[in-house]
Parts: sequence; C-alpha cells; structure tokens
Amino acid sequence: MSIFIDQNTKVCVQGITGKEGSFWTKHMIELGTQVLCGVTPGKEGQFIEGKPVYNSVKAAVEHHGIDASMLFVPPRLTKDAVMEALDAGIKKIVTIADGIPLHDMVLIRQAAKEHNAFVVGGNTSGVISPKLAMMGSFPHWIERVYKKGNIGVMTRSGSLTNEVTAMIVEAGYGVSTLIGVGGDPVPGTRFAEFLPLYEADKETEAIVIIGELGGTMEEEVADAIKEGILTKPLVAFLGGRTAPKGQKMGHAGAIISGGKGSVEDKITALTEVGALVAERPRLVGKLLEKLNVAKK
Amino acid sequence: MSIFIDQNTKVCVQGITGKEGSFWTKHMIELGTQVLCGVTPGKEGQFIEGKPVYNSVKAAVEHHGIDASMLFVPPRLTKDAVMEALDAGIKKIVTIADGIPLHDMVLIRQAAKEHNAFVVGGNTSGVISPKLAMMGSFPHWIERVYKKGNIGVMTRSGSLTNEVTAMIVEAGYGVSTLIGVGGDPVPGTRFAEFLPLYEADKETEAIVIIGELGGTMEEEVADAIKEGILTKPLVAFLGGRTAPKGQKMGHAGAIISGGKGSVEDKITALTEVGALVAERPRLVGKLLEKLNVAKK
Amino acid sequence: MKLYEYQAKDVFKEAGITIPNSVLIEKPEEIENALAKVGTPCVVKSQVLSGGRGKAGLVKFTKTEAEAKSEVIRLFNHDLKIKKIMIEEAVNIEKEIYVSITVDPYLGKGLLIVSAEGGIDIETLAVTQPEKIIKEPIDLRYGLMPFQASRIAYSLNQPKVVTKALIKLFLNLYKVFRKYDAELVEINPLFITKDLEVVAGDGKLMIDDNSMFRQSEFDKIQTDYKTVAEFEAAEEGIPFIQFDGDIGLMCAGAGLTTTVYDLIHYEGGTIANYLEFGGPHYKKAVKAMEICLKVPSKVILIVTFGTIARADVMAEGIVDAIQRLKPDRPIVTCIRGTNELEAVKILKAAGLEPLFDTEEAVRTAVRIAQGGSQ
Amino acid sequence: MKLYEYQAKDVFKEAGITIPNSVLIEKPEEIENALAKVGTPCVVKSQVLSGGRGKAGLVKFTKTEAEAKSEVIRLFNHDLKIKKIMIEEAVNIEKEIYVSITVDPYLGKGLLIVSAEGGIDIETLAVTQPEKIIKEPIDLRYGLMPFQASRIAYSLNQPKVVTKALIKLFLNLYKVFRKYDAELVEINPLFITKDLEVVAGDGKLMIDDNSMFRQSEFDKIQTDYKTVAEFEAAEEGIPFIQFDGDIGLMCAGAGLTTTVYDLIHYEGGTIANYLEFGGPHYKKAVKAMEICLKVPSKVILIVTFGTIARADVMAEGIVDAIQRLKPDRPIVTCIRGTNELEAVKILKAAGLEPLFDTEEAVRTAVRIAQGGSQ
Repeated sequence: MSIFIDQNTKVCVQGITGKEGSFWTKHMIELGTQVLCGVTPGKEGQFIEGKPVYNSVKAAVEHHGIDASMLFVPPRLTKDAVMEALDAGIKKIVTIADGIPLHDMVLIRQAAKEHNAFVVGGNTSGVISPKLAMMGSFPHWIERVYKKGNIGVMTRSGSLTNEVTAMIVEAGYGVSTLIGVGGDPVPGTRFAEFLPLYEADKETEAIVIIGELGGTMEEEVADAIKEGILTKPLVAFLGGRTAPKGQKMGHAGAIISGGKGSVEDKITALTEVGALVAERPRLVGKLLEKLNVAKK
Repeated sequence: MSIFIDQNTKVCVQGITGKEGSFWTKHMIELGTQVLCGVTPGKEGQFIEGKPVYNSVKAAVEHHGIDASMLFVPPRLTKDAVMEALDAGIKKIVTIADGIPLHDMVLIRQAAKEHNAFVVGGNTSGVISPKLAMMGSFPHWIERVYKKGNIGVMTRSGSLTNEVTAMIVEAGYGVSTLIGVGGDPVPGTRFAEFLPLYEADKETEAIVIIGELGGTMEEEVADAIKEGILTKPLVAFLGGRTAPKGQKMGHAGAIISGGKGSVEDKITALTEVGALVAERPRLVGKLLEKLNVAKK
Repeated sequence: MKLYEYQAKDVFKEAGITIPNSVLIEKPEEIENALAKVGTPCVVKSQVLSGGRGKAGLVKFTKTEAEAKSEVIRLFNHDLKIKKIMIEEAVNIEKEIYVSITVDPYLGKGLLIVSAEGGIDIETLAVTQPEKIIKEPIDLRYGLMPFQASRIAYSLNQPKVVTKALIKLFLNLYKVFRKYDAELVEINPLFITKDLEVVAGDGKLMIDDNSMFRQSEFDKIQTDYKTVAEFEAAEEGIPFIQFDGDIGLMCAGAGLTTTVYDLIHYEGGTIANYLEFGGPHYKKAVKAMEICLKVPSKVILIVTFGTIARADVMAEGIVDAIQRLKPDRPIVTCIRGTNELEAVKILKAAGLEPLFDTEEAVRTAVRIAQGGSQ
Repeated sequence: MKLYEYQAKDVFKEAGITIPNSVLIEKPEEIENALAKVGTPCVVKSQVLSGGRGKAGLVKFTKTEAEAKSEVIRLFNHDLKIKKIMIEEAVNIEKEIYVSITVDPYLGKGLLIVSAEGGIDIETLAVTQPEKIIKEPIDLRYGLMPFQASRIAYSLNQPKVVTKALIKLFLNLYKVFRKYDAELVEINPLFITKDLEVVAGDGKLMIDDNSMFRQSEFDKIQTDYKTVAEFEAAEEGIPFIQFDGDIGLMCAGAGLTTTVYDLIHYEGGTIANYLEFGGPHYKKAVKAMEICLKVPSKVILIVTFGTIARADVMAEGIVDAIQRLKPDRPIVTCIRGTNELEAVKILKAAGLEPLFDTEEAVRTAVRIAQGGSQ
C-alpha cells in the first residue's frame, strides 16, 4: 500500500518530449508506474518510451482516463500547465520545476484548492512509493535510498532527503511513500495536508518529516498531532539549527520572519506533542527504533 | 411560508444612507422585514430608521449575525459591494442596480457560485414575500399588486411584473414569493436555479414566470420540468412575441442570437412539458384557473 | 456601443494584432494619396456600423486605381451619408478563419469562439454545422489561459508558424475583450495569407454600454444614426427604435414596453417608435416626449408601472412636457406604480384623462391612430 | 531582488503614490544643486540595500545647508562605498503609519499589513502588540478589492480626506505588488502630514527572483555587494553567503547545504562561505569553484546527493574545475545520487579520493581546516 500514487494510478507526463521529461519517464515506467501518455503541444503523433504524445491534457484524459499528471515543464510555464491539468479534471499533479514565480504559485495553490486537487511541488523531486510507482525525478534504482518499507516520509528538500532516507535504510527501515512538498515558500500542498492520508494508510507505521528553518509547516504538523489527526509516531530532522539569524540560505522559505520559524521553535512545537527530533540525519533511524517502530 | 426571505431573515442594507436606500429601508421595515442595520463606508455611528450604520459589512455581521444583504449601491460599485457581502459570509444578496458592467456581472456570478451564495439581480426590483418581508424596491402597499397568496412568481422585468401580478390578483390569486432575477444578460441567479426552492415550499402551489424574448432562461425552466425538478403547475407570460427580429429592444438580454431565444422557441419548449403560456397579462389568471390552482 | 471597423482595427493594432495596411479617407479627393500608400488591388470599405456591408455593396474589392476611384465616389454619394472610407491593401489569402470573444449568458463566462470556416455567415454555420464551431469558456478570474489558446490553435491543423501566431492572436484578442469591457470582439474573416501571416480582415468591437464610464477613450456617440430622434435618444442613453407606424410609444420598463408593443399589434395597431424612459431615465419625460414628437405619429401612448421610477414623478414630468412642448397630437396615459394615486391627481389636474388599465390604454391609442376619438 | 529606495520610489510615483520631493546625487559637489531644488531642512539618505539605515547613521535629518553638505561628504567617504545619496525634502509629519503587501506562505494568499504605529520596528510590534497590526488576506484572483482597502482605511480613524487617500494608496500599492511580482512592497513610515497629505517616507520593493525574467525594467544585479565573490555569485544567480571561517562549502541543495553547515558546527569547524550549486546550477562547477577560491578558506568541502542534478555530471564538472583552476587548497568531495558509481570512477580517475558519507566528509574537512591531514 501507499498514498497518493501506486501501480494503479494512471499517469500522463506534461513536457514528456523534453530532455528531463523523456529521461524520467523512462525511469518512472521502469519502476512500474502506469505512464499512459504524454503531452507536449505540437508533438501530437510522436511516441516517447512507446507512449503516445498529445497536444493537450484534455486529449490525454479523453483517450486514457488519466488520474495524475507529472509535469516536466519549465518554471515560467508551470502555472499554465497546472491550470490545464486542473481544467481537464486531474486531481493529482506533481511539478518538479525549480524557480516558479511566487505569484504564480499563489494562484496555483488557490486554483488547486478550488478544484479539490493536490498539487505537489514545485522545487521538489516529486512523490515515490518505492517498488510501486513514482512521479518525479528520483534515482529509484539506488537501493540504499529507495527501499520499500513502512515509513512515510515528507520533505521540503531534495538532496537532504536522499541523505536522510539513506540513513533510514541504513538503520534497517524502508519507505512507504515519500512526498517532497518542495522548497518554495508557497508549496502546492503543505505537510499537514497529507497527514490524513498517511494516517489512513495501513502500511505506514511511522512518519519522518525532513524540515528546515523558516515557515511554519513543521509547527502545523505539531498542531495536527495535537488535534489527533495524526496518531502514528513521528520523527523529524530539521536543517539550519546553527544558521545565522536573518540570513537567507538558499530557499526563500528559510527566512526567519517575525521571530517565528526558527529551528528551536519547531523543536519545541514537535517535542511538546511527543514527536522526536534528530540532531543529525544518522540519528533518524535510532529515534524510530526508540519509538519501537517495527523494521519491515 | 415563503422562499428566500421571510420575517425571520436578518437583513442589512448596503448603501442605506443614500436617497433610495433610506426610502426603501423604511418600506422594507414597514412590511415587517427584519432590517437590523445598514452599511455605508464613512457613516458609522449614524442611524437610519432607527438602525445603526456601519463602515463595513464585516462589522454588520459581527454585531447582528446577518443572513442577507440588500444593496442600494450604484452599478459601478456593485461588484465591490457584492464581493464585500460574500467575503463577510452572507449567502443571500439582492442588488437592484440598473447598469452593472457586463464583465463585473460575470465575475459576480462566478464569485457567488464559488461561495455557494445567491445573488439576485441586478436590474430588478428584488424579492418580496407579501405581508412577510421584502428585499428591494416594491411599492408593497399597493394591495392590487402585492397580495399574499400561493403563486410563486419569477420575472426578468420590473414594470411588466407589476402589470402581471396585478392581473393575478384581479383573478383572485396572491403571491407567495416574487423573485425578480433582473433584466441583465447575465443575472446573478437564473430562473431554474430557484425552482428547487419553490418546489420545496409548501405554500407555493403554482409558479408564474414572466419572461421575454432573448436568452434561454425560460427554456431552462422547461428542462427542469422535464427532469422532474419542478412538478408544480406553471404558467408563463412572455413579452416580445411581435418584436422585429434582430432588434435590440431595451434589455441587452433581448437580442435574438443564433436563431435561439425567440418567444416562439420558448412557447414550444414550455408547452411541450405541460406548462401554459398566456398571450396577454390578463390571461395569466385564467390559465391558473384552468390548471385548477386553488385561490387562497 | 459599436465601434467602426477603423476604430476596432486601431485597437487591435495597439494590442499586437496584425492588420492590413490602410488609409482612412473622408473626401473623394483623398483617394489619390491613399492609393499611393496602399496600392492596387485594394479594398474600398465604407465605415458604417451596420452588418452585412459586403452584401449591401458597401465593401468592394477593386483591381485598378480607376475602379477604386469610381467606387469611392459612388460610396461618398450613397444614401447612407458615409463619412469615412477605408482604403485597405488586398491581402493574399490562403484561408479565412472566424474568431470572436463574447460573454455566454448561460454559462456566465467569457466565450472564445473559433471556426476554421471563416468569412461566411457564422450564425448559419452555428445552426447547420455546429460541430465546426469551437467554443471555449473563459473564467474571467484567471483570464484566457495560454493552454486554452494553444489547444484551439493546434486543433486547426495549421503550419507551426501559423499556430504560434494564432495562439498569440487569441491571447491578444482576449486582452482587448477585457480592456475594453467588450460585449463582443470579433474578427471575421481572419486571414491566413499565402506567406503564412495571420491578419485581421475585419474588426468588430462592441463595448458594453454599462461600462462606458470607464471607457473614456471613445466618444459615447457614433454618428451613424438615421434620424435626429435616434441621435438625440442615443445622446441621452434612452433606448429608442424608430419604425414607420402610427403610435409613438413612451413607456417605462423594457418588458412592459415590449408587452405594450405586442398588445398594439394584437389590436391591429402599428408602431411609430419604441422609447423607454424607465429606470435611470424616469425623470426625463420632457426629453423623451421631445424625441417622440420628432417622429411622425398619430398618437403618443405612455404606459408605466414603476417602483423606483415613481408614478408621481413621471406624471409631473409628463405634465411639464405637455406644458412646455405643447404636443400637436393626442397623448394617452396609463401611469401606475409607486404613488399611483398622486399620479392620477397630477394628471387630472393638468386636464388629462388618465387611464389605469394597460389593455384599455392600448385600445384607446389604436382607436385614435385609426381616426377614432380619444 | 531588492531595489534601492530611489528605485522603489520611482515605481511608487508612477503608480500614483505621493513621494516627497527629492534629488539623487552621485558626487558631493551635486549637493548644491540638490539643495537649491529641495531646500532645508532636508533628509540625507544613503542608497544602500541593507535595512536599519537610520540606526546605522546612514540616514540623517539636517536643518541647514552646511549640515547637509558635511553629512553628504561624510557618507560618500563611508566604508560602505555608497554610490548614490538621496536628498529629500523634510515632511511636516503629523503621524506615521506602516503599510506593506507580501505573500503569506501559510494562507497561500497575498497579505496587506497595516499598522497605525508606523516608523518603528514592526517585527517587535508583531510580537509585543499583535492586535495593533491589521492583516488582510488578498485573493490574487480578484485582487485587493476596494471594500478591503476601505474597511482598513476607515478603521484607522483619520479625517475623511486622509481616509480617501489611504484607500487609493492601498489599491495603488497592490498594483505595484502585482505588476512587479513583489515578494514584499513596503512603506515604512507612511507619513500623514499636517496638511493631511499621505506621503511615502520610505520605499522598499523586493522583486521575486523567480520572476525576474518578466521584470525586464531593472538590472538583475544591484551593485551593493561587499565582495567580488558575492557579486559574481549574484551575477550567476548562485546562492552564496560569505563568512569568515575556514571551510568553503560548495554543496548542492539548500537543505543539504544547511545541514552540512550545521554538522560542521557540531564538529567544531567554522564556515568560510555558503555556496549552493545545485538545481539549475549543477553544471556550473567551474564557476562555483572559481567563486569559492576567491574566498579565504583552508579547505573546500563539496557535498551533493542529487537526482536531476546528476552525480556524474557534477563529478565531471569538479574534475574540470580542478584541472582548469588548479586550486591552492585541499578539496574534499562526497558526491552521491543519480549515477553515483560513475561519479566515483570519474573522481578517482582524476586522482581524487571521493568520500561517500556526509559526516565522514565533514569530519575530514574540519580536520584539514584545523591543520590535520587529508
């Protein structure tokens, strides 16, 4: 089992004819993902990895009854591509684009809410349920990172996620579904919004969140635990504990604003509701053991 | 009983301090309408007809728990006033403004749908449940027009409505609730959208619609009858039967476009589903009798 | 408000839409200069607001300078009192497409309408081959989105350069639609030239009358009126149509006026003019009657049943109009609604015999028009 | 990208927001002319991008011409290498208000922030007296609506003329926010003058870096960098911060870089620079190393764990950089992710000893920085 995506999810790839699009489509299919077709305006009639390409998402949906759309689309075209997917009735959308304009992202999130849809990203590697399916750009063949298991992972980072999941695997665990919500200040969907799905998923026995300084997504997870929305054990790793205050270190989301969003605040909020916070990536596995999470 | 508004509906009046606003507020209260307060930016602290005036709808809602807002606001300010009412959580809004910009009206309707709210108007006299309450500018004291009874009336016109309801009363009937959806090409709410309310209302025993050439609102009512959404008897009066084709006679909605919307089309659609169409206002009462609608 | 073709094309050009080269002339002698700039063959296009200019012989394709000149002279001498003629270069046409953006009242949304069969009667096509017309709803909150423009453009199966140009054109046309509060913006035909350019062959832009207050760029009045009465009504914003029957209508409320119009026909009468002085115009009785008196008619029939348009105010206006204008024909009144009893008093005090029933008023007017007594 | 005050105020002025009279000078001798136009008293304002200019003595109120002149000379000789100074008329202040528009990440909406307590540290006020700060969410689909601007303006209890001006100002500021893809647009203080005018005392405008492609009006580079390395990183769009420690970080991924930063501190090391060459920059290893080499450090630590940023591509880039730039200090690499085994081969072939565990790499770098062996 998994959340968001599994081997039955019918996926189309927007931007399938691009370099990244075709490269990752190959690997998505290789993993078992049901990629049924792609969309690139003007490329209708072509085939990528044996899958037909259409001029529009509408055509893709009409021909294949698509559930989810994976976007390999440049940041400046992402808003339009997401709107097209929403307009075609698709409720699960993943965009890896790094550099989506802030105001576009606000409108994307608003539109997604209006359509009762999930948009994951941008600035993420996407979503992966190891051994089942993925939407994104994960080197899923690296066994020491993408091992199937019972830990649900959510993250704001890319490379750091690999670092942490490698440690989870090293400790003897594996991942049910990993969702990269992305590193932008306004992600399409926030950590807490996925918690009901993880809570309902029978194969997810614990949650790991990989956060960092800035924003309030980790605090929102703490609130959800307090409200009983998540009852499963949770371990967090948070980057930026020693970052100098007020410095912008890469992610725009990592600005400390109004005295809020420091790693200390997040640690306090999470530990108050019984979650454990690992000081180093390597300790995440240890804390899962401490919470008696079974290794399977 | 009635639909949309009754003596328990808590009403605020946007634009209460204007000439029309204060004049009709007086008469709305006189009829029994629960007008609790008014809104005019910059006039907070004043009282009109003994009702407090606030700077914002939000303040009105906070102080009085408003259900419905009546707008006496100029056409060019109507979009903003409707958005303010929607933003404050009000689900029933009536605007009488004549001359609302077309694109504004499109956005108003879109916003109303998004908020699951009814916007009645513009270019209408509003809504009246005789002897109970009204939101609008009806000279309710004219007994020969606004008699309480069991006929639900919907209309696209103003003066013509008075003409027809006078004839309904002359025939011995009265009105449960009269809703003027207004004469603009894009009204806030369309005839057919009110039919479920009339169908559910125990005191409404028959429906009269007052339509005219142009648009498809009457055809939509015919569709609703066909689908069983309305099972009560219906009589229609339709103006513009002899209007020259292609001429724009006042209401922008009264343009015959693409061969659709002629009075003949409407008569065909309505008679096919068992509704009766009166050739003259005076005959509306006769047709209600023909349908065995009780006089009470 | 409808704009002339040359005005619409100015707007299009500013919005980045390609239009053919052209020169606007106001006198026959300006044709020399125009031809020097545009060349032949060229199209001589009368600037009038009515549709069907081609069928009416008001737009002519001319091959030679002599032909163009004689056409211009003919048109400037036309009954329609044409004031401006556009001399436009002839475009090397490969294909004609239909494009427009309007509001769909049923959907309550914008609507982009495209058909690969341009240049012909789109209304007929809509009835006979509706599948050939693409209709794309537009959510005005988000605007026409590039993916919509792209989807439609690709479905037309044109060469890539044309497809790209069409996408841009749809998006630019939408900008015009919004910026000018358009009821309708239409290009029919939209030419695809043999050089694969996309060029607006015609231009129609109708601005929503209710939005004119924020569309200061254009005069509120276009000079294309057939009569003085029409012009004056337009100047006041009073809905008015002139016919050639006997009864001048001066009513309040579009629905009621239309119904009175029907009733007159049922009673065997004919209409001289439709005039509606209700709504925002209900205090303009003097002006309304002045306009009615400019139209030949045998009787003026006034019917109202107003709410905000109060009966007493309108009655006072009518009495004032009669006293000032001293009409040369009988007036039949039927004034009801808010403060209707006061209205009756006012009318009676001024020596009128107010009626109170619409059908009776209609019958009276028809009788007078047919030579009967009041 | 942050704009200078004078740039922000130019934008404000064009948007209809009142700003004080001012003259921008680039040399001390221009002060004469500036004073002739602005008069005294006036405010001498250094155009630098850092906040807290007042506290840092970079903005000075001056009463006399002599005072203004000496202030200008002092500032042009300042360590910060100030290039432009704004000489601004002194406004007759009755009250100071705080106004800004930003994006609220939690709501995923625009946010208009207003406080009647302007001119002071709004972040402190947000903590100590949050009730004094009005926060109005803005739905970008509809934009800031007049009723919202009006509701907030009236709540400030100002004279009518001020209220009207504030409503206009909020709406104009929103237009700036949208037009310039702003992360933040702020006026603090917004003056209400004794003549009841509403005047922007300061101007802050931060354009979203991701939107710069559609904001062609401004240079992408502001000249307010403290070091050559900072300038070059900014020119490439590479996230970079210079510190004064020992270890130069050249990592991919903000989260991983930040984590390595933490781990170095845990191990007792110090940072020379933060540099992130992941995401769109992963093929820029040569440039990234060039920048790192401009910063004094004892060792360069490269840590990556990329997906789209492929390990083999980055390894090749690093080898290329080493061969071209011949770095004068040790390099520690820990390159993992997509095609990581190929990466190891590439690095080994070039004579490097690639590590594969982040903590081990960090410990190695710290050891080298502290004088240990590689």
